[in-house]
Formats: sequence, C-alpha cells, structure tokens
Amino acid sequence: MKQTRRDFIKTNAIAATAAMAGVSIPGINGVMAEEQKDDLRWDKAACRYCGTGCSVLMGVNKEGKVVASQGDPDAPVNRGLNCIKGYFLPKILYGKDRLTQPLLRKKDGKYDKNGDFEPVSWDEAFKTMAEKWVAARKKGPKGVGMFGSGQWTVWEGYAASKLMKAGFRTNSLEPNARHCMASAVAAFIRGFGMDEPMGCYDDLEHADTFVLWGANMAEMHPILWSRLTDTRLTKPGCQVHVLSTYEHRCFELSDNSMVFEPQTDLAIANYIANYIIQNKAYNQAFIDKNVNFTQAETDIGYGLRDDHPLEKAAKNVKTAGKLTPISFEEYAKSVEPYTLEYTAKLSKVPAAQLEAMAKQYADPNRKVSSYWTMGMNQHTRGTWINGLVYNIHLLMGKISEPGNSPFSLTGQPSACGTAREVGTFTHRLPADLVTKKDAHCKFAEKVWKLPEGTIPRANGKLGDDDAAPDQTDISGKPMGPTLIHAVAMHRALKGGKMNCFWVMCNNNLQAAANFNDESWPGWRNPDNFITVSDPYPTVSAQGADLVLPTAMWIEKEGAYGNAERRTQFWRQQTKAPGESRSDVWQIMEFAKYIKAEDVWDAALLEKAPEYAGKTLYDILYANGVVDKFPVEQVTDDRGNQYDNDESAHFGYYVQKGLFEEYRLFNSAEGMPKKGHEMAEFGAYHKARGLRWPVIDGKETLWRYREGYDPHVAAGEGVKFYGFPDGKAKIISAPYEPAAEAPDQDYDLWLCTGRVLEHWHSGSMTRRVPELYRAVPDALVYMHPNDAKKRKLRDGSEVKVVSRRGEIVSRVETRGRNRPPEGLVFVPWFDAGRLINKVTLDQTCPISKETDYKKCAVKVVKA
Amino acid sequence: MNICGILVHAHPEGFDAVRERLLGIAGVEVHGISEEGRAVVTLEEDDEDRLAESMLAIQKLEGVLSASLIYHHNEDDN
Amino acid sequence: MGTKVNDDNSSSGAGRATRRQFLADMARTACGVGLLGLGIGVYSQRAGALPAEALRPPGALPEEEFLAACTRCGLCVRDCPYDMLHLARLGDGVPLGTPYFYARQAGCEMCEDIPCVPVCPTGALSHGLTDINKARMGLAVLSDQETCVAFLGLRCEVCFNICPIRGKAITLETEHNVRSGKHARFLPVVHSEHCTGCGKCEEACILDESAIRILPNRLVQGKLGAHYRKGWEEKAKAGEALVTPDLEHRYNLPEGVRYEHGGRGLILEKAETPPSNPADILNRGLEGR
Amino acid sequence: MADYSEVGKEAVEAKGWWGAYRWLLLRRFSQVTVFLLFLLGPVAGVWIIKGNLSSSLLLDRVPMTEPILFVQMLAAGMVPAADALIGVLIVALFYLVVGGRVFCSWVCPLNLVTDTAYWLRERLGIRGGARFGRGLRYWMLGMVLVLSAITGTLAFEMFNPVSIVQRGIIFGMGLVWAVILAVFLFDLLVAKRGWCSHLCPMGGLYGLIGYFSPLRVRADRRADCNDCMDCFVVCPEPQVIKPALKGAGKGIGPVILAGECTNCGRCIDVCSKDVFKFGLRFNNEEKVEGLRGTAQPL
Repeated sequence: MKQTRRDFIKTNAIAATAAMAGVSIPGINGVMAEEQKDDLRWDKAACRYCGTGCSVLMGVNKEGKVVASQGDPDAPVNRGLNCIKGYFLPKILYGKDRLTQPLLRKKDGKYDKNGDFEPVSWDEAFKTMAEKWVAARKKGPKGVGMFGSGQWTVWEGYAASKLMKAGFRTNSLEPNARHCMASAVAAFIRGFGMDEPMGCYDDLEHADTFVLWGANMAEMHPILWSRLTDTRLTKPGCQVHVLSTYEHRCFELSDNSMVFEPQTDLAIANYIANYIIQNKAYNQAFIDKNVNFTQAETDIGYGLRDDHPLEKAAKNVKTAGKLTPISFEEYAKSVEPYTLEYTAKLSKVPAAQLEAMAKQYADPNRKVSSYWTMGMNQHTRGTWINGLVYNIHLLMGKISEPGNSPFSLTGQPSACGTAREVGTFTHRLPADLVTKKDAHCKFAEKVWKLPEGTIPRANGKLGDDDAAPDQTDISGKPMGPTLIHAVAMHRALKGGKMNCFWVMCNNNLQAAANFNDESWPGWRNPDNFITVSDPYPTVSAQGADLVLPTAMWIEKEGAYGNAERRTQFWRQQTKAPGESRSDVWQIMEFAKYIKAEDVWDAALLEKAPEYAGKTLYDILYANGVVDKFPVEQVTDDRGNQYDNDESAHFGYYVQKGLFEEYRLFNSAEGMPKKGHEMAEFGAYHKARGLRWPVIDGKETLWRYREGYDPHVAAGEGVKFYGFPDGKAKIISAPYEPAAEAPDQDYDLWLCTGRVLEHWHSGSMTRRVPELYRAVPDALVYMHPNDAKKRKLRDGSEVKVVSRRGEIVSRVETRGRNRPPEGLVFVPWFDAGRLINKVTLDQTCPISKETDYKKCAVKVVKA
Repeated sequence: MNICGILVHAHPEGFDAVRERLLGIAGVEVHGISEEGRAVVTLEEDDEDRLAESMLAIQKLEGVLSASLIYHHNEDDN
Repeated sequence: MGTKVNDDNSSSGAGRATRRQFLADMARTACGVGLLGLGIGVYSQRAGALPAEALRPPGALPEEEFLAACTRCGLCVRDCPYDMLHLARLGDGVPLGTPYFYARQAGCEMCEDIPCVPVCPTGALSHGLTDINKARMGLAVLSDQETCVAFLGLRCEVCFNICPIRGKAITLETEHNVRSGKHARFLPVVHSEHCTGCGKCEEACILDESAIRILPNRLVQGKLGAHYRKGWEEKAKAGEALVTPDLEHRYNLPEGVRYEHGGRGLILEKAETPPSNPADILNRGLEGR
Repeated sequence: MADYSEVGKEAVEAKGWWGAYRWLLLRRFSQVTVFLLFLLGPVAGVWIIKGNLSSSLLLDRVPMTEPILFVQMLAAGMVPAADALIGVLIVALFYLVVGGRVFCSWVCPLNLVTDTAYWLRERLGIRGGARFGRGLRYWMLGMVLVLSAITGTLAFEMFNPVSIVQRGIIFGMGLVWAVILAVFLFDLLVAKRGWCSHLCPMGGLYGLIGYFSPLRVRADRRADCNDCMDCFVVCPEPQVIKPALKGAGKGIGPVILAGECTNCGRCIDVCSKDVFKFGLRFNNEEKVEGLRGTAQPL
C-alpha cells in the first residue's frame, strides 16, 4: 500500500515538474495522476437476501477480505442497483459475534441438554450427533428431521435431500420455504402440474396494469418495485392497483388503493371472475382449448392440531386437496354469489374501486400482471387464493405472454432454485418429482444408484395404491405414511415423536409461529437433540443443543435460483472464519459418521450388497457420479484464482458433481417430467444467470407459449404441458372465514411481516450497524384512533397479547405502515421482540403453509 | 517521506555527464529532458536535513545552471 | 487593606493626594475590570457561536435571544426521556452550559407532550410551543446528491421511512432512471413547511457521512422573490382561474384526431384495425388512406 | 497577627475540638449535602432536586433561579418566564433572611476549593501577589451587567467558575477540573482569597442582597476579646469584623452589619473567649448603650 502511495505522489511530482519544464514524459500527460486503483479482485454473486435475485460484484482485497461491493451494472435484473440491504452486503459477513467453533451443551465434560455451550471439535460434534440420530431413526422415519432453507445453495439442498431421503430413508425434510412459498407451489401444481411462474420480470415492462395482491413490493422487492414504478411513470395509461389489509409503501404509487378485511381476498378474486363471466368478457377460445374446470373440496379446517375444535368441526380435513371436475356453467354458478354489492360489503372496499380493478382484468386490450407474496401465500386458504387469481388470468387467457402474468414473487434468494427445484420438501424429489408417485421414486433411485424401495414413499408402500406392499423400515416393521411438514415437525418434537432435528441456514425458532406452545417446548423437550448450523448466535442457536458454525454465502461456491427461474452461480470469494464450514460440507461430512446398517434394513441391503459396511457418504456422494470431477483450480476469465474449500477437503469438485448429478433429473433417460432443463455447470459461471428451461443454450422467458417455450410445438399455441392433456385447471373455491378473527377479548387483527431495512429474522441485517440504527426495533403499527381508544400515543410502550403469548413493544401511528382501525402490524425481524410468541400455528390445510397474517390480539399499555 | 519534483536546468552540451552526476546523489531519479536542457528530476528522501543537503548538492553540481523546486510532498510514514 | 501611607506631610496636599490616589485607583480598577470585560465579551462572542451542526431543543428562541434567556440549568436535559440532549461542557465547542444535540448522534424523538419545554424556567425554550410538529430545530437538507444512494438509484429511503412527519416533511419524488433504463429513482425531497429539524433522518442515514443534514434554517433556506406567486397554487387556493376562463377552443383537425385544451393536447385516436377484407380497403378510396 | 498554624489552638483548649470546629463542620456538611441532593437524581434516580444552582426544580414543583442569572437576563433584555421570576424571588427571599453570602459559605461548591487554597497558602507561607480592593466585586458585577446589555447574552456564564464547576460535576466534567485548578492556583499563588473575597460578582450580588439580612454574627462579648487575632486570620472578609469588635469606642454596635460577611461562623469557632455568636441584627443599640454609658465622658 505504502509503495503504491509513494508511486502516486512521485507521479504527481514528475507531472508537476514536467509541466513546468515543458517536457513531455511518456505515460504522464501533464495532468495529476489519479490515485492508484484499489487493488481488489471483483467477482459476481447473487445478492444474499430476497428472491429478486439482484447480481452484485464483491471486491476482495489481497488479504482475502471482502471490503467492497457494487450492484452489477451488467445484470439484467438490477443494472447496477441495490436496495439498502444490498448496499451493506460485505458487512453481513463480519458481525462481531460470528460463530467459529462447534459448540455443544455440556456438563462435566459430557453432553447434557441443560449444560452450557462448550467448544468441541467437529469430530466430537458429529460423533455425538450421529449417536443421537441413529438411535432416533430406529423409532421410525419420523424420528429424525431436517429443516433446511430457501437460502441454501442449490447443491446444499440437493445434498441434503439425498442424505435424508436416500441416506436416512426419511421424508422428514422440509425447507423454511414451507412457511413462505408452499401455497404458491401447491397452486402451481394443482393448476398447471408444474411449479414456478410462467412469466418473468420482463412482464414488469410490458404490462399495462399491475395488481398487487398482498405484496408490499416497495419494501420487500425494492428493485422490482423500482422497475414497476418506472413503467408506471413512463408508460402512458399504466395503472397500479394495490390490495392489502393495511396501507403500505405501495399505496404511494397506487392508482387504486384497496384495504380489505383480512381473508376477504377470496371473495374479491371470485367477484372479479364473476364480473368477467357476467359481462361475457372471458376468452372463450382460450378456455375451450386450454382449461379444465374443477371444484375444490371445501370446509377443510385450518391446519391446527387434530384436537382443536376448529379441526373437529371441519368436515373435509382429510380430503382437503381433493378436486372434482365441473363444467364451465357450474363454475360460473359457483362465483355467482360474489356480486359487487356482496363483495364490497364483505371486504369493506368501496364498490367502485373493486369494479375499476375488475374492468382492468376484463378489458381484452389491457395487459395485466398480478403480483403477490406472503399476503396470499401465508393464508389459511393460501392454495385457494393463489388458484383464484390464476382463474382470473385463465378466464381471460391473460397468461404466459409478455405483460400478462400471474406472478408469485419469492421471499428468499433460492426458494425456487433450492427449495422447490431441488425438492427439499417432505413430499418432493428433484425437478418436480414427488414421493407420492412410485414411478418418480424409482426414477430417483435409478439416478442415485440405489436399490429400488430405498426412498420412502409418501404412503410407505411400494406402489401408488394402498394395496401395494409395505416398505420396510430398519426395525423390519412397515414404514407407514412418511410425510411430515414443517409445522407438524414442531408438533412431533413437542410430543417426542421426533427426537433429532437439524436446522440449517435459517432461524426457525424465531420464524415459526406459536413459539410458546409449540416450537420452544419442542426444541427444549429433554428427549430431543437439536442441531443448528448457523453463522451467528441466533434465537435458534440459543435454543439448540449443538451449534455448528457455518460458512456463509460467498464463503463457499454457490448457486441460487430466483423467482423468475433464473439460476445464478458464484465462486468462493473469501474464507469462512475459524472452523466454520459450509452446509454442504457439514451434510457430506456428517454422512461419513453413519453406516448403511445403522439406518437401512437388512432386506434393502441385500438388494445392494456392495453397500454393506459402507457409510452414507460412500453411498451417496462417493458414488462415481458426484465425485466424478477432479479438483481443479477455480479460475475466472481474467485469470483470478479462487479457493474451493469443499473440493480441497473431499478431493473432487463437489459442487460440479452435485449439480451435474442433479441435472440428470432433467436429462436422464426415462425422466418422468420434462420442462426443468438446466445448462451445464460451467455455463452458469459465465452468465449472469440463466432462466430455465435452458435448452440448447437458450433460456426461456415465458413458458407454455409457442415461440417462447421450446416445449410447445409449432401450431400448439398455448400448452400447459405439466398435465398430460396440456390444459390448466380453473379451480373453484369459495370464501371461508379465517381461523381466528377478532372478538371481544382479542379485538384486533394482527398481521406480521417485514421491513425494507431488515431481511427476515434480522440475523444478518441487524448486525449491520447502519441498518440497525435505521430500524432498531420492531414497532406496533396502529391506527391513531385505535391508539386513542386505548389511551396510547406514539412511542407508548404496549403489550401485544394473544391467547398464546405476548410481547412488549412501542406504538407507531405515523409510520410507514398505516393499518385500518381494527388491525395492527408488527414486523418479525426483532429477536428482542418475538412476535411469533403471539401468532397462531394455523396453516393452509393443502399447502401446510403457516398463516402469519391473521390472528386475534389485544393491545394494552405495558 | 518527502518527495520533490525539481526542474534542473543544465548546459545542453554536457547533459549526459550532468545526468551521471545527478544520479550520484542518493534518492535522485531523472525522468526526462528537453532539448534545451531542462530536466525533470525527482528526489526522495525521508530525512529533512539530508533533503536540504541533496537540494544544495544538485544546485552546486557541475554543469547545472539552476535547479528549482517545483513540487514538494511531505507526509508522515504512518 | 491596600491603602498606601502617604508621604506628603501637607494635610491639604495629603487630602488632595488621597483623593487623587482614590481617583487613580478608581480609574485603574475601572480600566482593569473594563479590559477583563472586553476579554470576556470577545471570548464569549467567539465561544458563544453555535456550530451549525449543533441543534437546540424544540421551542428554542432564536439563538441570540436563547443565549440571553438560557440559565444553563439543564432541566430540559434532565426531562428528555430519550437522553439525547446534552448540556455543553467545557471543550464541547458549544456555548458553555447550554443544551444542544447533534442529530447524527441522536435526533429528537418528538414526544407529543414535549417534556423539555415546560420545564424551562425562563422560557428560553418557548412555552408557546405545544405542538411538537410546529417545532423548528433546523431544517433537513439533502446536502449531497452525489453520495445519497437514492440518487444513485438504490432503494434506500431510510430518511423517508424514519421521518416522524412521515410523507410530509420528506417525500419521495419518483423519476425515470436514465442510466439503467428500466428502474425508477425514489428521490427524497424535504419540505420546510413540515420539517421540524428533529434530525432522525441525519441520525439514520446509512452512509459513512450523512448525505442529509439538519442545519439552521437561516443557513439553508432560499427565499422566493416577494413578487412571485406559484400560479398553480394560487389557482388551487382560489378554486378557479384568477382571470376570465378561456372560451371553448375549437380546432381544425383531421378525423381520428382530437385536441384536449389544457389537458393532453393532441390525441391521436387509436388507429383502426386495418380491415382484413381487401374489398373494404378498395372501397375506402384514396381519401381514406 | 497570629501564626496560622497556631490559630484556633486556644479555642480547642477552651471549648474542646467540637466547639472549635462546629460551624466549619456544619458548613461543610451543608455544602456537601446540597451537592449530593443535586447528584442524587442523576446518580441514584432520586429526584429531590433537579437541574443545577443556576435554576432548579425542588420536588418537581418549587422553582429556584440564581439571582445573578436573573439580573443578567434582565440586562440582556429578556423578560423571563414566570418560573424564573418565582424562582428568583424564592431564592432572594431566602438569602435575604439568612444572609446573602450564606450562599458563598454554606452552598457554593467553589468555597471548598478556595478555602483549601487559602489554607495551603497560609501553611506554605506564600506571601504577596496581586492585591485587589474589596470593592472590586461590585465593579465586576457592574461589568457583568454591562456586558450582558452589550452582547445581549449571558456572556459571563461562559466564564463563571461557580456555575461551571457545579454544573460540571452534576452534568459531566468535561474540562471542569481545569477551571477548578485555575481558581485554586489563582487563590494559592496570585491573590490571597482572590476569587471569593474580591472578584466574584455573585458574591457581590449576594452581598447586596444580604445587606438587610436579620441573621447576623454579633460580637456581644467583645469586651472579653483578648486580641489573639485568630478571628481576623480565619475570616474571609476580615474587614467586616473590625467595626463590630473594636468599635465600642466609636459608638459602633456589636453586630457585624457589613453585607460582605458570609455568616460562615468561623470566627465563633476560633474564639476561645466566645466573643461571637449568631444572632439577629436588632438590639444593636441596647448593648451599645450600655457600653456608651461607661465610655462616654459626658
């Protein structure tokens, strides 16, 4: 550094003197030299936070520290821009309290659930864990569980899926995306037979009208919002309609702002469909060719515990997902009750505004894009409401073309790429395959070189029907039904049915609803052994028994898939501190501690005698496919060299091996489903993301439409090839009330969510001093009249109390969110105020996604 | 650290010799010269006293008509 | 006591001398004290200047009057529930003993009951201030557009979000981001009509050095020429045009073209979809083209 | 004049240690108590009195304001709010009753510093230095007011070591130790009892307030005076003693009437003959008459 500075000054000295002398000196133009460029190695990465998928360039200095960042000016999503969280990306790596060693609760030198955390070696950590896991797995496939993340890299999710489904032979694997995207997934699968949006972000420039259904894009997808805003500003006649249960930042741009009574979005969506049908505005040709009509099962409960009165009262809990084919006329009749008057009264949205929005959808000359996130997904009827919006688009044929898009935005950087595409849900396998289908399992077993029957079927039987033979478990007993979703996992932990739980790459204890009654007692159940892999001492780490220090983000080679199906790669750009290891390292290394005999039954091993005595690592990763690619020096096009700690440790190019094996699910012979094609590993390091399906090196922008989608043959026009008949489903579903509406005792709706400055549980952003200073605490956003009624004012300390718990915070009546009377909003980023002590563990009975947006609370002076 | 830019005016004929003599002084670099004998010289020296001595030495050098200080940068090394 | 023995033995002379001595002593004392006063005066003028970035509590009188009225008792400091007010200590660079705050360190939380004001015994913090929204501690200025990340096109808006007079004192003006071509910029604009100078924006600005700062109004506020009115505001105030309304304009226009006076101007109606029947085209004749 | 180290020895012998130091100790107790009351709030959260000597609020209700600030404020052209007016009346009335300069000896924190400086000066036998007239403080007071009027601010408050020190200790020291040191060194090396007894305009103002105070030190038993001079040595304003103590012959009563007297009671302590005591200013005549009866030649 000093030499550089000296050279710089000397250059100035020469320049000044030369100018005086009238002498020209090569390389010095008589002007003052510029300060030497900072000596940084720049490389691209996908932003660590939300599902937008901005590309960033990270600057690493000679010491290997990330010291600089910039928005990637060549990235199509963000063109060099960032939101305020992205601005501070380097700082999330360097919080003062990074965990650097495995920590195990111990007393007198031995593991003890009630002991204090003490540093241990990785070997001791895994040995302790393996012992617990093997014992717990003996109880059955639900004895162990793993809770992963839409923030895992693609191969981390893939390796985890393999470890759990193939190694431990359990479907007890869920991502936190269950709390985030499951309703969107369920609706995509029910409606189109394939997951993920048909459109892409280019819709933002091509739509004439935008309708936001429960998405505060202005804060949660800041860069996409600036694109939407730009279209609104620059395109004549462009309109923005915003639906929400409270006023938020998007209302500032909105042309039609609608605050509706929680849960009545179901009625509003049906009203629009009714309006379209009543006015005969629907696209008959499109409907005839591309749509089937079905009726959803109704009265399906709220995903609460079986003994809850609401569940006992509900008639069709067991068959919640059932669909019955109906005719167009029957469908039309089903939406008939949703007249303008009825809907306006129910939703409390003025009729004129509802009608104005309906007209936008019904006008054949306007391109309409609908956007939503958690407002629609975190909903006890999340699958329904997602579907109801598809219904509108399908009725009009406004789908799968530029500007006409129903678009489910994601909250996590790789909710699509990892959680969904890789299939880290209990019911899924990679590439939209499901454990419910024997054929899918068989295909996966073939790709993974496993004996048939290894992967536990959803129903625990080696076949799709109940008459099929049972799968046997290690105990020799039948496997039984194997699916267990996220909320059920906490219930199983509390009940002692699940004894080992591994949480990776997310802050589940802060995020899961009903902390007091469900998650905390589950985690601290003396029979249970909880492992948390985390870079920071989060709420989850505090609740764990073993804490594993984790390499974050660009401390490892990674890949994320954003909401528009864009897969982005990055290289390992810096070293993780201390003994931190990436999640993929942890998963694969842990597999070395488990032998096939520990978790597989003898009958299964007989089918693959070569695996006898082998560890799960040998079977799953050193399988001749994953370990196929030798270690290579990772180098970019400018010759910069990068570490790859995982490859160095395992002795082969881990990430490439995992990705290329994963790609077999999209390319191997006999694959049951097409449409998920990816480019080969190397291509992604050269691109700022590619939108799948990638076929012959070409990306797909709009799916299901001829010309844009290579899977739709010439002359087919539109084809929803997720279903064999190529038709999408319009699914009729009614309005049904929320599980817990305000009453006399608890007189307010509680809605939770995020703020622009913090991401999710705040474990990263709250460690950035500037962001912490900008928004230090979670406030209770409240209508001024509600505050007045309770003799509260801005800044008053209050308790937010529900039937399940309470938190203390301060009232804000003039903040960014302006709830209507009768509703309060509390963000959940604040580890000091765990709003999930208050929320209810209700879910959509179909998608099993938690509804964090609606429960009843009261607010009293603290 | 002191870095000086010095404009040295030398007799055009004997400039090569002057260059040699200049380079004999510690910390001196010669960066260029015009046909009329104007030379761009930098002088680096950490010690203030020796810096002054070197400056004087340049001025007194045989063949040097004049030497003027054009640029001087001083900064603490820490 | 310091009276000197007089050498003069003449009594009248002694009396004169004592008187003279007395007058001389007086003069000396007066001069000495006067000089001291001058010194203190000059010192106080220099040390009494408030740095631009130091802000007074809400309701503070104009600085000169404030310095005359503040007893430096610190009662306002004591009654600030957020402990963001300080009493200037020696060496703080703020007139000694007077209350101040630096917005960057911690801004005023704008309590509704303004506890710091009524407690002021002298009214240096004017008791007339009962609505905190009317306080004028200074004025927020977006002093550096080159580094404000909102101007760079990033989505920050921390100042906008944290502003207690949200949506009024700072608004976001949206405009097309010419560089990126497809994003909007959300630019913070301060409105002096509403800004109290509480300093939360400066405190929260996420830059290493804040790009938005609270400064005394007199340093930053422009003044429109007294003669000039904003036409659009005057019209809104009056509810109608100040002068005779225009007659109804009519224009010579070809078919399919409208003209909206005072509105969008020339409007080209949507081009008709070209008829697919070639006979229709032929029948339309040349004129129709 | 008595040797400083010998001062008070006789009194100790005659009245015992407590008798010879009683008022000094009570005074110190008072000074420290006032101080601790102010500190109780910020340190322990017990808010008996809030603010500082310049202005304060007793029990969150009774306002008090320092007269010198009030007059400066008036001079600067401000009309202070009611609290300040009430506050200054309360304070002025109090000192009017107990003696104006009771503030200096029983309340002012700087008194500890200057007393210490004086004690050390005498112990070390430091002589000489600047000499000021006793009337200088009134000049200073005048100057302070003129300054306020001219600058329109409380200019002297930038400089006033009394308020600076007290505020400094209550609100955080900053460079206050330097001010304390400056006053200390000034009194130690530059001028004997320089600040409190000569320069301080606050003392001047309190002297004026105390001019009519009923509470006084009386030398009722001045006849018993043995001329040990100890009272003159310990008195911060020795000029006030002489008329009362030695004025019997000149028809002057035994009450110390000068406003400069701080009612510190130190003369009472050090007198082995109990010449002095606290009393009221009235009945000055009675005793004088008795004396006059014996002394007058007529």
